Amino acid sequence: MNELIKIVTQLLSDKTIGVFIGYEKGSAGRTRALFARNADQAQKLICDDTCTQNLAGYLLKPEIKKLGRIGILANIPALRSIMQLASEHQIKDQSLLVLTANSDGSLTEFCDFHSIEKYLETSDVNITSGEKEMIARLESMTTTERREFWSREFEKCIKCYACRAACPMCYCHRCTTDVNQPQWIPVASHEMGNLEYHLMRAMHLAGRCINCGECAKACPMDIPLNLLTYQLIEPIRENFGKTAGMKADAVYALSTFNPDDTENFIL
Amino acid sequence: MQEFEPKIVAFVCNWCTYAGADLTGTSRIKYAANVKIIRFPCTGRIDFMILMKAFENGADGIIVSGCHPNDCHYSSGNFHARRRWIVFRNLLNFAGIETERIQFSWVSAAEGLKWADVVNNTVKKIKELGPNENYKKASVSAEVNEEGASHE
Amino acid sequence: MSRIGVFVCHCGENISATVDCEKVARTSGELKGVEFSTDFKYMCSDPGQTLMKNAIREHKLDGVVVASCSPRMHEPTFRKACAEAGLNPYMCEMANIREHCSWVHPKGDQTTEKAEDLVRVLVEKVKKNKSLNAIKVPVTKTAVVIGGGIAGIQSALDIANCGHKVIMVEKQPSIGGHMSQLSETFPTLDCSQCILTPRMVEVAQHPNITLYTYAEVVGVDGYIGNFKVKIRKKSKSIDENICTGCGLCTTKCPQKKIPNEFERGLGNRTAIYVPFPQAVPNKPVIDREHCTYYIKGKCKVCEIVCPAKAIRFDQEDEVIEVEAGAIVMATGFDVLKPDFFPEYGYGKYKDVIDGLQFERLASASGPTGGEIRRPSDGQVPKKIVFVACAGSRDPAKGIEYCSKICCMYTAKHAMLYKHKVHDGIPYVFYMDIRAGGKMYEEFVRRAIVEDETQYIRGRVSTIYEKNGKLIVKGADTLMGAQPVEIEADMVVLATAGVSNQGAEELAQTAHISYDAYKFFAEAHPKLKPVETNTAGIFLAGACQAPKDIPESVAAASGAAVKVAALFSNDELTREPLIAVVNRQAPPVFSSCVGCFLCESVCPYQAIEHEEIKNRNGEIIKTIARVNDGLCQGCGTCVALCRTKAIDIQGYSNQQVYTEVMALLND
Amino acid sequence: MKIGLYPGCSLKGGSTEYQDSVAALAKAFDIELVEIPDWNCCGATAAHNLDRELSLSLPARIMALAEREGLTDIVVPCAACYNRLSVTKHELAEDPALREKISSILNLKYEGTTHILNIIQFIDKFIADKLEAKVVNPFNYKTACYYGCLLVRPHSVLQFDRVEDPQSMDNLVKLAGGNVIDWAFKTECCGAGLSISRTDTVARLSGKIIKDAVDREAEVMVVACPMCHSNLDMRRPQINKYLNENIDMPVLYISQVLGLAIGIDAKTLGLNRHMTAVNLKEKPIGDSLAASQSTGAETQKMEA
Repeated sequence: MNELIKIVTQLLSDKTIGVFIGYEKGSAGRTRALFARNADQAQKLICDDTCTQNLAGYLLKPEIKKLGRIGILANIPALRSIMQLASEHQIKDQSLLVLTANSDGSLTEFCDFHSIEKYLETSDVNITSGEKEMIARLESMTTTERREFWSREFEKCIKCYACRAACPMCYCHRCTTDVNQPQWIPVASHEMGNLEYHLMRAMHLAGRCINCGECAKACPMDIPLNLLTYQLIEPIRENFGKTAGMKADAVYALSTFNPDDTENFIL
Repeated sequence: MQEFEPKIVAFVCNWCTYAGADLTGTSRIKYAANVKIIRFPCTGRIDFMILMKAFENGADGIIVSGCHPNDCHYSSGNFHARRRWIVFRNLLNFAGIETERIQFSWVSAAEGLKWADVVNNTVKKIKELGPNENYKKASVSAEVNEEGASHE
Repeated sequence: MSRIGVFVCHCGENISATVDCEKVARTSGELKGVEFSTDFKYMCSDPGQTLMKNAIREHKLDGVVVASCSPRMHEPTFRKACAEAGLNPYMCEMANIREHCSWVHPKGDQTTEKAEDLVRVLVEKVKKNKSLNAIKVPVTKTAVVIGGGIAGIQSALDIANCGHKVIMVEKQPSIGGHMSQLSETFPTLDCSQCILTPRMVEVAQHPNITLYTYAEVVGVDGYIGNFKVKIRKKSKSIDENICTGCGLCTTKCPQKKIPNEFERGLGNRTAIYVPFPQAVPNKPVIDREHCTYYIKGKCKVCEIVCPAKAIRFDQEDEVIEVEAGAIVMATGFDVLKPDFFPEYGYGKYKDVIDGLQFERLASASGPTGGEIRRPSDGQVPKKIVFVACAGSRDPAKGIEYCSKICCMYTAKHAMLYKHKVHDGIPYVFYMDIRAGGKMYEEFVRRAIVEDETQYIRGRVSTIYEKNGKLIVKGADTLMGAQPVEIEADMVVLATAGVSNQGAEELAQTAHISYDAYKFFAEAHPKLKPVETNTAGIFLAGACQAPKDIPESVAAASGAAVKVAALFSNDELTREPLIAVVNRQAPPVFSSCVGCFLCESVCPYQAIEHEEIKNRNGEIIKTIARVNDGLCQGCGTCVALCRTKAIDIQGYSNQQVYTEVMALLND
Repeated sequence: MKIGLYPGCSLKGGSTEYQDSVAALAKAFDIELVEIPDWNCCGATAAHNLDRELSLSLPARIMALAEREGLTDIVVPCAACYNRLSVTKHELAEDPALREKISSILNLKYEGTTHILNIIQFIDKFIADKLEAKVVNPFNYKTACYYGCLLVRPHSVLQFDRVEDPQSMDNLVKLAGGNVIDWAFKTECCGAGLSISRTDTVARLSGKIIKDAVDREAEVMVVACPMCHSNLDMRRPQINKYLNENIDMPVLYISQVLGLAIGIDAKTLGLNRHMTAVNLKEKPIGDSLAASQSTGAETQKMEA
């Protein structure tokens, strides 16, 4: 922990970076994101197992970007977010200073994408067994039961778009939800609008979701909407051999094809 | 009671299936009148959101059809479309939406007979499935809410 | 408020027999925004079109829906009529109530209702149509011709004679291709070199032609009218501008035992060499693989003897980029390696040779000075067996197709042999004799009747050497499949014509399609035989399929005409049905976020990066831009774009959305 | 290692020396050959000319029995049996309905999971890589490898070796130190099943084969088929009469050649059972090395 503060203080003092995104103590015993711009602010940095938020979501925010070169304390989901964002031309190689806390408390500094790729090769990037179980339970239901399950869940949605705001991959300046010529997604948070919003979100994240779960954590109505995108991870890996957020120069699963892709539903 | 006549929208590519359906016509092969075609340049152009819109607006079934693999006028649009459909069907199924209501097919410009078969079989299948109640229910509530909110 | 006109066609009775056309016209007239509607017996007829044009003018229509046949049939007709009446042609749409309605459903209310639905959908679509203008693309009036065989030569000369610039790229040190290897040509038996060499010289001297030999195309970017072609000029190790072509170096080079490719291994050459005496350009190159200096680091005999001091051992490959409006592929063919037939003993027995080797033996400029002498001992063979279809039409071991030229050249070989060795006996094993072509059948008859060639219909099973003879075992299927054994002195295999080595890579480089045999694919097998699917790239000669000389030349001239037609205008126009990335006012500039996931989805590499800069030249944002010369309008990017920043003209999001709405909400 | 063995009638009758030599060879390499219990006739040359279902049922039963025994690799030394079993396996793999039908005729489940190996494939798969180390008496004779028709045809079914100019047996003989000759009659017809009914035809056809080998100075001929062997060996008097010569070149099975090379005695290999006496003169080892090296060099040159 002291090690982290020492490094970040040094980085900020010698202007290697303009801002460091890390964690500090928040209210009610929780942690919250810290944007340290000077040595004083850096003293508040903490690094322990309460620090689980995927901070990569802040990387593309204009308010942060204008503060200069960014340093970030990245956990595995954040590292994967960085890889995915790089593959989508949103982050340039060596533009970030990335620190990662290893399980033994030591820090690893990454100066380029290649070293992050290497690091991720040996990291566990799977969804948790609990999440797997949830998906399996839903998959074992009948179509009608599943429809009713999601109907109940989506009914609760208040279209606050917290999920969108929390997602590191939802960085569009204008979301399709906000397009009104034509009005693709009904504005009001009635059942149809909610269903279509969530289906659209899931499709737009298919093959891009790096399973950090920030969307579900952000949801004030506790909708398990991360499952929608998590469920697509395995089929995409199986059918197209692609996993999001592993390589900075990866080609998006839905931007390419294999003439031998197989399906069983086209007449 | 009157027999249920499903509303079915067909999204087809201009080069293969649209031409194939033209051939069905020139060959005077008869098929059910429930299906109406909307022309796209390529299956690659067909957005999954337009399928959602069709369901939302009361389609009981959807046909998506284009050139066979390797026959795409644009060389690979159908390959991209195929990937998209593999994923989209997965998602729909997981969300509890009947994927049987969407019939995907490859119909070439020479397959006039196949087009008639695809249409007739889809109409038959959708008749068996009945009206798309799930969506209709949701749409009704949508209409009430959307009153006056429609843009032009 | 729209002012749309709806024109319902009866198509004689083709539509009106099952659809109530008057009713369709009446109900569509009641639709919001429809100003005028009518029905007519034949909308596509002259009076029909006049009716439409008058209505457009009279009612100041801003959109037209023609409810008739398939747009694939008459869309151009009606769009043209609209344009003539002063309405933007892209404001005209067609409702297909014939192929998709009247012809496939019985007479009745349901059919009429469907027609009404279809009209309503298109009326709503037209409301969202936008006036579009044809796209104009500038044309660089230079053609790159890849390959300097007879097809490339013909194409280049034809284009150059039309007054356009041509850049010819040939990978060998000389142009001339396979034709320069041939002895005499069927069916006239005139000397190949005699008719070809003047053409080669013409290429070299033509003011409009730039010739790069010993060079390869390594990159093709851009699009019709505006290609950028990268050419690697391999180092020749000589300064071409100084070299006088005296040839002294080639006589002094100590490496004299290199199998000569031009002679198909039947003769030798030196390491610094001119492939053949009539080569164009007639200046040597150093084959670095065999040159003593490059292998051992010393020798330089050529440098010492060169009176012009033209040798450049340190010369390096050079890659240049040229701009071109069109490309002609004329890369020719190759012959199947005969190792498909171990039982024929090619490579094992010196006197089993292939057709091109026989051409060299028969050629007056060949290794034997035109005398037919067998490679093993230089004896004049008294019996030669020619095996046609050695690999062609053989799905089990060779290739499935007919190589087309072998029947004719085999007959020619038999004749040439007989003309040179009067007491010799030529035998030909064949499957069928395919001699379609002007004077071709007569030619084969001459080989059989006048020159007494023994044609045996059947395949050869094996060839082996015994007591200095080649025993050819086969069957005569016209004699009850009777086994035949011939003790031959030499065997000539008419090996199949196959695509050139590297054809696949070149096709990928140029972004053109190729078939299962790696021959380049034409855009249409009948109606577009010299075009490829990539606009601006044309095919000439045997790179497309095996072709004989007249066919190659005809195709080459065909390709040249296509190029000349393309170059006849300063700009070319294209349909504007292409994708566009939206632009908005600052600070957003575009809803495109520059994720470029659309980049790899585009089959035409039409997505470019556009940098938006501020006044100081700093990049504010990088967004996608669609190159309107490359985009073909498939719309795959549109469906992929998450933010709906890309849209496609003619099938826009607004249009298709409206169509669905109109169709389902009646 | 347990490998199934289908001997067929020849190996139990006229060609017991083939069976003996295969068994001896397998034993030398610690391979346990398990004869398929209750095996039946493969249909040989007759069945497929008479009745398709019969011609498929007979081999299918053999393979089904092997499946039941849990045998996966089946060595079939007789080339004719190998051909029938392979063709059956191929046809039933192509046509599931037919497979069902044959299963029901047999009243035995036939899955088609066994690998059918001819003698060369068997040696290649289980012995070849250990062979060279065991060679004690290099087979240093000028050898003509004769394949006949059944080992390599139809190529689309068997997918074994080059159909007109096979090499696999040559390669094995080379491993055993042999000096193989390049000759023209490797797959010419020996007369096959006319062995008994038309000895004159056999004499003519087999005669050409023997003659070409001898003309190219072969000292011994090697085969992998009992029928070829009987034509080339047993019909030698008729052949000699036809050729009007007295050729005493012996004809050996490939299993005998390899057996000799690794030091198995002639009697165990059944060399005494041949009609044309096997009188191979001993040669100094140096000869063979030089010979095999020179052939190796030639082959390389050819390939280059």
